[in-house]
Amino acid sequence: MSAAALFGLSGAALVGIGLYGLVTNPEPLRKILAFNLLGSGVFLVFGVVSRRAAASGLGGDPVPQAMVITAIVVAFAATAMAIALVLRLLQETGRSTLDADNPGGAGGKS
Amino acid sequence: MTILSAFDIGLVVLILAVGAATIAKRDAFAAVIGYVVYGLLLAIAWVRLSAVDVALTEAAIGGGMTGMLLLGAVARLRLAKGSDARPSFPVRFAAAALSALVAAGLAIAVLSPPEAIPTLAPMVMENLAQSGLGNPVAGVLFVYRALDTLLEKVVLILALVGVWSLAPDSVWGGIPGLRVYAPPSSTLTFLAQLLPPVGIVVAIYMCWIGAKEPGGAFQGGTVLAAMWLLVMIAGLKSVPSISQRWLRLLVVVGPVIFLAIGISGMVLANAFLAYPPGYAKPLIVAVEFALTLSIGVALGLLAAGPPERVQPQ
Amino acid sequence: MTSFLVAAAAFVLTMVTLGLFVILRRWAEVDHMMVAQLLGTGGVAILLLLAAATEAPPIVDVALLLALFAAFAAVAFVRSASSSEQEVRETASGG
Amino acid sequence: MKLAFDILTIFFVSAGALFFLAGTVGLIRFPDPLTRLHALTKVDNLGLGLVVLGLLPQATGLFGALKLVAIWLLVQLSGAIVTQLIAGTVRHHGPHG
Repeated sequence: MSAAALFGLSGAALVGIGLYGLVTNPEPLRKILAFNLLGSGVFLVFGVVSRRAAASGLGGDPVPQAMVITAIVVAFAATAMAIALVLRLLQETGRSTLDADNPGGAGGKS
Repeated sequence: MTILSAFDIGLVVLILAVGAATIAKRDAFAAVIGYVVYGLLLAIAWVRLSAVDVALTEAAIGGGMTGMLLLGAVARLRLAKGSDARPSFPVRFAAAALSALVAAGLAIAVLSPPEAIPTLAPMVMENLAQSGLGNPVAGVLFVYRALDTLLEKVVLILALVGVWSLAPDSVWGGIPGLRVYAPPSSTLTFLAQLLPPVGIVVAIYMCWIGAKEPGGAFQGGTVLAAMWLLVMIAGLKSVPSISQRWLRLLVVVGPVIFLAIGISGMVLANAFLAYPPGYAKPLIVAVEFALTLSIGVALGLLAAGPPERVQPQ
Repeated sequence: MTSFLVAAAAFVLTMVTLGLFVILRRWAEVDHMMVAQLLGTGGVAILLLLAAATEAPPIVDVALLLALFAAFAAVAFVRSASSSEQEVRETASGG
Repeated sequence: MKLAFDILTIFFVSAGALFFLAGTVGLIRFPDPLTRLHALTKVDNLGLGLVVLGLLPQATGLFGALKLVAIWLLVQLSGAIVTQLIAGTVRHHGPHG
């Protein structure tokens, strides 16, 4: 198995791990963390696409690489936004969960 | 080559273990520390995939900046009582099955490459000579797909506006609630005096070298952002209020110059975001320097969070 | 020479793996913060060895950024540990 | 000449690897956070220094060699300060905090 395929498989596994964490973890912060993990797995798969298409004198296709760089920066911006939302939720309700059975959360700590 | 494969296998196992630990840890602080380790290790993986530009970005953003952002949130969310209730076993089992299925599907896709591997690399290399750049990734970012890069800067600004608009009305235009280091610490002050000069040199170096070797505006900008945050956390410089004119000017200066050159390309080179022949490299380097500043300020402000108070403390 | 340098990189990676395993299994937060140090030295050594082994000098720049951001991450860890205590006090007095 | 350089590299890189081993043993065996921090920081920094020393003969040109030394200096200085910071947290929280 080539090195590229190895990293591609680990990317696939990371997507799986991230998805599991995203679904099962109740806390929003941990969901954000899991989502970042999932995203980096997808990036790794992209890296393999780039590595496979190595052209003359290049280690890989630069187009997917440039896309991954863009994606990493955008993922950071999205993470910052998501965290600001969670902190605002905390400020408004005193809670940091998205429980449906306790809606509104009219003030105070739960 | 077998030792190198052994190295790769070891690296992959380590990355997967740390990634799984990030999900499995009960304590949020430990989980985020795991994520920082994961980001730094991933940089090594990108090096092994011959994607040094990506490795630089991952080390800077995945390891450093995201960690700073998440740890700031962990410190605040500690006092909030989260629900300890994990989903019931059937739910977790279904989630695990679903995740395994998705991972397996991706793995099959990875292991069965198409007959003819689609690649744009020859086209990039063909056009790279015209731009005068030596780094193909920079060529893609600023020549081949310049529109993507421009729009990404717009996304950064939109995200910043989004974060700011989550502030309550009473503190709009105020000072971001960046957590500063609580007790005054001479050790941290020393670090915040020592590291930024080094960081600024590294940022300029990254930006300059980006034209011919791996590096560029993203990596340089992230280093600048980190150094700025370090100085603010140590309390050497106060966090500026977001209504400051110079701050907003710095955030937009990069995209504006990029856009101006893009529009002038319509006149001088017959296409939006095209460069006049012979001037491509100096123009791209100018855009990169302006973008480095803007990215640095925008990332720093994103990590600092929404405004929380009007008066300086 | 190449295989010696790669072997050295693999050895340091093994040491970093052992170190991470030990650190992340402990309970104390202080131990957790040491991972930044571990990667700041071990990760940099691995990257420098790989740069020399694969004769790809740009990898040295990755080592440079890794060193810089390992220090930055350590500051983030320490700040988080320090500010959470103060935070609890503030909310307690604020109601 | 090439051979002499290669022998230097093998010697110093091996010595550096040995120090990484020693640092890890210290991390596993030492009883409390402060001593573990001590083992990790000092020994690993020395290991990195030896690895850099060993790689100098393989460096491409003077600039490449200077960059290696600069990275080691950066790790050395920031590592020393960061260790102080972490150790300060130990004192603040107590050894188990």
